[in-house]
Amino acid sequence: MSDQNFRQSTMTPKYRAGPKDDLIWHGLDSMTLLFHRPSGITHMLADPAPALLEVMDSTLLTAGEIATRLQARFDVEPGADTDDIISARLEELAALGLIAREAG
Amino acid sequence: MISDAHILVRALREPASVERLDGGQWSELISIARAESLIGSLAHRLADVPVPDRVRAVLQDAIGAHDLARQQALWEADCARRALAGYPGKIVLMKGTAYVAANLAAGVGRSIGDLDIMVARDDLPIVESALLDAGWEWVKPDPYDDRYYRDHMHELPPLIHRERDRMIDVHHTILPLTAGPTPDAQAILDSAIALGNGLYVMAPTDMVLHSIAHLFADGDLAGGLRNLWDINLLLRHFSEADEEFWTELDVRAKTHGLGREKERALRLAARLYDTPVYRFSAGQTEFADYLYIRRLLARDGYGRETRKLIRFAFYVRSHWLRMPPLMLARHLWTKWRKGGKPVG
Amino acid sequence: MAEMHQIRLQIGPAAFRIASAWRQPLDQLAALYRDYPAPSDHMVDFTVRLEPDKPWRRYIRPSVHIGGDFWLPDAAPLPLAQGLLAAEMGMNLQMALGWRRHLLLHASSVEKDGRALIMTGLSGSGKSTLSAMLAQKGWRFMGDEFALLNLDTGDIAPFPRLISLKNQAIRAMQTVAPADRFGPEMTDTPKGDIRHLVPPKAAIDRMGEPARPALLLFPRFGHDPELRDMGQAEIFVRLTQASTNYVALGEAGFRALTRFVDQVPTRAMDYQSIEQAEELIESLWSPSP
Amino acid sequence: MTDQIPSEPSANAASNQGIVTRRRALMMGAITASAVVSIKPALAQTAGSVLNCEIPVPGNNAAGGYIAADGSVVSADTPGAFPPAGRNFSGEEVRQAMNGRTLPGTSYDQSEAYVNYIRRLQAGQSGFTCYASLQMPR
Repeated sequence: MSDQNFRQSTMTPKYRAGPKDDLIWHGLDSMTLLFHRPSGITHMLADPAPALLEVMDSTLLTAGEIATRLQARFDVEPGADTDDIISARLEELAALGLIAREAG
Repeated sequence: MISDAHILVRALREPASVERLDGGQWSELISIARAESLIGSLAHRLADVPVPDRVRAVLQDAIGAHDLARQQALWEADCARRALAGYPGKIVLMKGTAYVAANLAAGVGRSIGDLDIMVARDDLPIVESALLDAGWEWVKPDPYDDRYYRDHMHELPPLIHRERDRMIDVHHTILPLTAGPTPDAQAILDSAIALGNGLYVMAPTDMVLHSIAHLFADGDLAGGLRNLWDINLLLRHFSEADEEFWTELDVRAKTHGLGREKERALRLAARLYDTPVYRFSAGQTEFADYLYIRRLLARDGYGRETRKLIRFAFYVRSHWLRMPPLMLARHLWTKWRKGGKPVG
Repeated sequence: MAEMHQIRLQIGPAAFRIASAWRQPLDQLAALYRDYPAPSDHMVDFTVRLEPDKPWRRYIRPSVHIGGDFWLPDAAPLPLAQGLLAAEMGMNLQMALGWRRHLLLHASSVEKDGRALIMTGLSGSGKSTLSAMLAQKGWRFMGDEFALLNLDTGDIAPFPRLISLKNQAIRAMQTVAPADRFGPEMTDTPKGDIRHLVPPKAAIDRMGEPARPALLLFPRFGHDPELRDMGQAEIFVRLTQASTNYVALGEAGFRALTRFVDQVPTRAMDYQSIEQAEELIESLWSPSP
Repeated sequence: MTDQIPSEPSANAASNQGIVTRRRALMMGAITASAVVSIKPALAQTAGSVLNCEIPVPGNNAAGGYIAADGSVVSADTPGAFPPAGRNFSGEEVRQAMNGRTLPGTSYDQSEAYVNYIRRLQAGQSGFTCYASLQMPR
């Protein structure tokens, strides 16, 4: 994670998912495979990345709003840095082009 | 054994001509088409022609490979768009990526390697730093090459993405700064056409003239048959869409100082691919046209490069074109002193 | 332009034209591939070129550059005495970079009862020798280099090119295979000593017959005999790295490989001798379904 | 707490509807622990296993350059830099050098510098495919 990403994340960027049809999911025993049609790239995802993609849609949301959706659907491991982790994961997914990011 | 690439040119021009080929000739045609990076274009051209089963399978493989190349090229362009989201200027896609992004026939089955984009020269530093921030890195560690690029070339030294292993060439004009003609880069940016996703492609006349500049000025006519095939398809498409096209092309060629190159490209395209060019735009046939055609077809039925002498002559000439004599001597000297063979 | 000699070969579903500046490698190929059918109507999928590295290298200390329709940078030339190896490498390279009609796995495979055992692993795992040995013990040899996974049916197609024996495996196979099926011994190649072995006649006669994948093994030679379960994520990643065209096949490759990982039982297998390997394989090889 | 993941294999594993929506525990991981691995083409293995390969030091794009101790390409007058290697090194020689042997015909420091150069190779440079093939586990 570069300094720049942290700097950007303080400007409350918003994120949204691409079309659901862009993604082909396949569960393995310990991880989740994701084939991303627009890039032709296969990604292997560990928690909580698949859950993030699951709760997102075409609505632009802040990391905080996504965290709320996540907590509504999952028992999120309690911890003070949950929001930071979600921001970091969203930046990671955005850098791979799996979700869209717009500066706040 | 086939001794030149004419069989490929004829297959592209008249697909029905392949119906007479025997098994050995098919193997030769396929090797030549692969060597000239035209196998994907050939596969699409022959889609409706009856061909033997094994040939159909080979052509289908080529179509599959180029579908993937097309998808990857569009994705790479999108990655660049996202990396440059904060950049207010125009980002103009070039060459193969532009043809597929604009849905042109020239993009169908075309092989696409690096991503080529053009931006305003003054903006190079901010574009460069945005790309470096987004995961691209320099390919060449060599300071001589780096300075050479920055001082004399029409592009930044190539960058490669550290995760995706894909190269990007960032241009600020369409010819090296040292080449004879000095195209009007600002005019190209001004007339560039928005694609709707934040990226641009060149206006029709500029797109054709860039393809022509690329054919003659970049390298030693390597890949020339493919570049000329692009030009053929672009000319056919734009001249059918707009009856003023030939006039506009002539005017624009003058703006960019590419009048002679345009005339020669039109003659070569008409000669090899039967392009219906407007006769008065193509100038007079010259003896050199014959040498160009000999060079373009220099490939045998095993896919080997042939006619070494004429190839070498074009290689030297390509450097001559790109650099004034004194600089050429310095360039070759530096390269020679470093013990390497001269590299394009 | 200097003349070239040429020969055409059909191996499994793929046909090759090998063009060479020298006769010698082609004569060797012709002898070793004598039982294989010729491609129909001279039609081929790929051309391999064996050319002098530099023009004078045709005659003086001749060295063979491997070229062809598909090629890779960084290839080192081989001495003419290893021209046969160059031809085999050239054909493998065409498959690795150009073939799209199957998902290619760097794996050996053998068949029994219509079902295929696939063995993958890096060089030194013994996958090639294992397949050659099993072929002498009632299994049908399908290939020692590439297993071709059909994108639609999920079957494995044979690609039974010459078996490439290395170092100690040469001696071991000489005790069980007929002497007239061995190629010339090539010493000091980049991969050590190499000698090619023509696959058993049945493997060649039935090279058009696919088989259903029934077991995938990751063999490892030189450790106490043991079978281990592997996680699906590890299996998937290792197979993508064992495939030369997984990424190039895009969605079709993803669908074929995920189905393969879902359906084919997989184990890591350590062994120190062919007998141990056979025993372990028998313990896993269930009777026909 | 379980290790389950949202899209664990469902009855129809190949289907696009494999995402399980029941409420369950979610592992969050650490901020710095990347949650995505992308599959890259296995060109490296192709080069290593179907072809023998070699690495020029330096490559064509920097031909004639000297090699500093850290592996960067520098001009000939740089103190402490080594001249270009007179020959290409085979994949096997480089692999052994990375395991502590010196490259043939080089001093210890020279070999270190060359190996550092090779480690810095990137896709697109001569020798990269060969070097990448050495990175594959054996």
